[in-house]
Amino acid sequence: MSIVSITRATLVKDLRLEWRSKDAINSMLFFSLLVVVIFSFAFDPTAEESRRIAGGLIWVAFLFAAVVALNQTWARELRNQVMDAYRVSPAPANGLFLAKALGNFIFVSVLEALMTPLFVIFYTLRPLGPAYQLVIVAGLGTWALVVNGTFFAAMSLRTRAREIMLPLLLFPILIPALLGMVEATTAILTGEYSAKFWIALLVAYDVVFTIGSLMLFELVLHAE
Amino acid sequence: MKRIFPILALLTGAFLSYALYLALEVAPTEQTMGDVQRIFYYHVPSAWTAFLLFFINLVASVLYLVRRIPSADRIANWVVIAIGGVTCIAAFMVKQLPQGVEPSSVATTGIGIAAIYFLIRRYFSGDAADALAVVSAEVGVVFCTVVLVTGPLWARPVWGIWWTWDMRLTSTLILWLIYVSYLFLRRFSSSSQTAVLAAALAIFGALDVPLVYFSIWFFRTQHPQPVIGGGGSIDPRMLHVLLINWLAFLCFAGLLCWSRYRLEIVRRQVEEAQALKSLESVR
Amino acid sequence: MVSVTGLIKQFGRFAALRGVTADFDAGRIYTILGDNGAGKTTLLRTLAGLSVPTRGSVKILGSGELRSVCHEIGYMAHPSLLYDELSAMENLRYFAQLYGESAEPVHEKIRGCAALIRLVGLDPELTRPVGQYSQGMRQRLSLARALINNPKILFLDEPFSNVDIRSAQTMVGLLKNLREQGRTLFVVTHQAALLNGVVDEFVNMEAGLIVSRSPQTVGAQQQ
Amino acid sequence: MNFLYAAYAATWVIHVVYLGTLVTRYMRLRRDVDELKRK
Repeated sequence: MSIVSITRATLVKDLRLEWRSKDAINSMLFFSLLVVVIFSFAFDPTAEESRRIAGGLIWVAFLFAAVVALNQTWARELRNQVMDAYRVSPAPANGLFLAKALGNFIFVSVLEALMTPLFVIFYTLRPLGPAYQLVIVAGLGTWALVVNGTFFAAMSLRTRAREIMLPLLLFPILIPALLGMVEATTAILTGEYSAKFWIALLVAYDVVFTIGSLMLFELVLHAE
Repeated sequence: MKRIFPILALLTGAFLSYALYLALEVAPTEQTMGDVQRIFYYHVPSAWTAFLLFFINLVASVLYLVRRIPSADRIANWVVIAIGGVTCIAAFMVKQLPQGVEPSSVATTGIGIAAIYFLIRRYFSGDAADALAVVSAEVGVVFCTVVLVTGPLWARPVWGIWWTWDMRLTSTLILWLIYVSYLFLRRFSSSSQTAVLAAALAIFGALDVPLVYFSIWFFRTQHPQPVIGGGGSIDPRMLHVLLINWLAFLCFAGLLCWSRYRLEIVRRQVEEAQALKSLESVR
Repeated sequence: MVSVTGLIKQFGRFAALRGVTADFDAGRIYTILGDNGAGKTTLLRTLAGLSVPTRGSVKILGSGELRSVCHEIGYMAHPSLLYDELSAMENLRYFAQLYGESAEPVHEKIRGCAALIRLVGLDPELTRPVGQYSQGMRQRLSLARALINNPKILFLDEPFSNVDIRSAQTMVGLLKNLREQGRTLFVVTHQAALLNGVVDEFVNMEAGLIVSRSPQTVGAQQQ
Repeated sequence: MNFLYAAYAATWVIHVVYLGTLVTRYMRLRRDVDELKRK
């Protein structure tokens, strides 16, 4: 009953559930579209200037959409108290965590895949620096967002004001990663300096908090 | 027990007044900044006290979690001893320490970390460690607020700006945000295992600190801005006043923590008594 | 089989359990009765290892470490603990995987789930999502889910509430067979009448304490 | 110059406000304990 098989089974089940009733993904896609449009209205710089602030803008928009998605992480488990069925079984808690984190990673990546071209269109962005690094930064950044998001979503289940607690807990801890994402993206877009350090920081952040989550998730899951 | 408290309160009050007098009158006026530099004697000791309190919160949280599993408890002891030992050895081995940092201070920090850990482990068992975590977080946030208020008040007259993404000030702000969210979690928690959740968040907060430090440090090298208080050596008389003030602040913080701790213990007893509708647990 | 000593469960100023000490033997059906807020559900969840007691200890099958015996525990509650969008078979196959790669190959496991579904009187081939089942059907499927790993102990929290009579009677019949097979069952319910003639012992709770235990000689019911 | 006094004053205002919350919490607690003792 290895973690890998449990994670795979849970992830497959989650994806099938998502595929069956696409209402979650559709509503989130439309929400992301709204976020991009609103951001484009709020900030309408000239092409030259846009490269400098686009990094911050894109990542805050992603963060906005991701938090709304992360709040839905455990919605299905809560609807019929299915979480108890998992907690009673001998399946390891980390299996559930990894499956949910990976599920969220896919979910948020799909949102980003929709939002990015829209940003490019609205801001006529053309990265001067090495564009392939943008994908690395996006992957690392999204994982940092998702691994902590899933952990704190589980933690906020145990509180009264569930929807507001997740961002309250997540954002302070996320600041270094957010700084890393924004600075790396700006570095690549403007091509003025290399994003190597920020990518290294994101890797360190991902490693530290993935290990931290795997060690502490069981305590949080069973903290009733 | 109750009689000592007023005496200590008076003593601390006297000590604080003496420290205030030193800061305002005795300490030499700084040439470039003038008298406004005296904010330094309140800004820096408050920051050190806040960081110490947050560290105590971390230790209490780790102890609360680790004590529940005997094997984890033993591992944690060895880890702390290792941290203490390595820091001492590194202090004297590492050739170029960051400027203005002597090996002796690094070594004492290493020993200090281990000492605090084992002291708290010795005197605060299970639930008491959790109460200590609440207390140190709350009082820590109060001192951190002082730092975040006095910082801009100092930066405005000297550099003409209210806020600067200076490394120390920014990491203090982020620590403040983390521990305010910690207090929110404790307040909104509807689970009977709040202590476990809070301890997990405290550990996440601690994991975050080094990352905050490195990200702000590199952020600074790319966007250079004035540094609060400046580095470089410091006039010995100023240092003397600074340490006196820090000691006074530590006594004051100790007093605050002690009374908040008493309050927390009695609050928990009252809660338990109300829950079990019986009196024998209220001392 | 199951023993608890000095169980206290405190939620801030309210205590759901205020010092419960009891022993339960194998092969019996215990029905836990009491009005709302008496702590029935909290006691059941604490026994099942879902809720950590503030003080006191729980021993199941002689072990205090509940995680090491949880493969012997089945849990069912008023909510269905099933995914509404999945069919009966998909639900059970997923939960069966949680109980691990037992030696038997995949098709064995599928037959196991199908047998369980038939046992509770449902059709395994039914592809309708569980969300469209009636409450009675859903509760029976939930009972099937609780039986997946052939557990020795079953915790049932309000299994019959707003369930049609026919489904309830099927479930009671099942519980009787399970008891015959030597399993221990704990049923929290308000409809004690349904279990007449089947229950071995009524456990009455009030304000977080067990106030009385009335063993039933099967057949002779005082109530 | 008044920034200096403003900073010192702000420090003590924050501490006094916190002490105030401690005192009010202690009073409320005293009342709860007396209530319990009476019951």
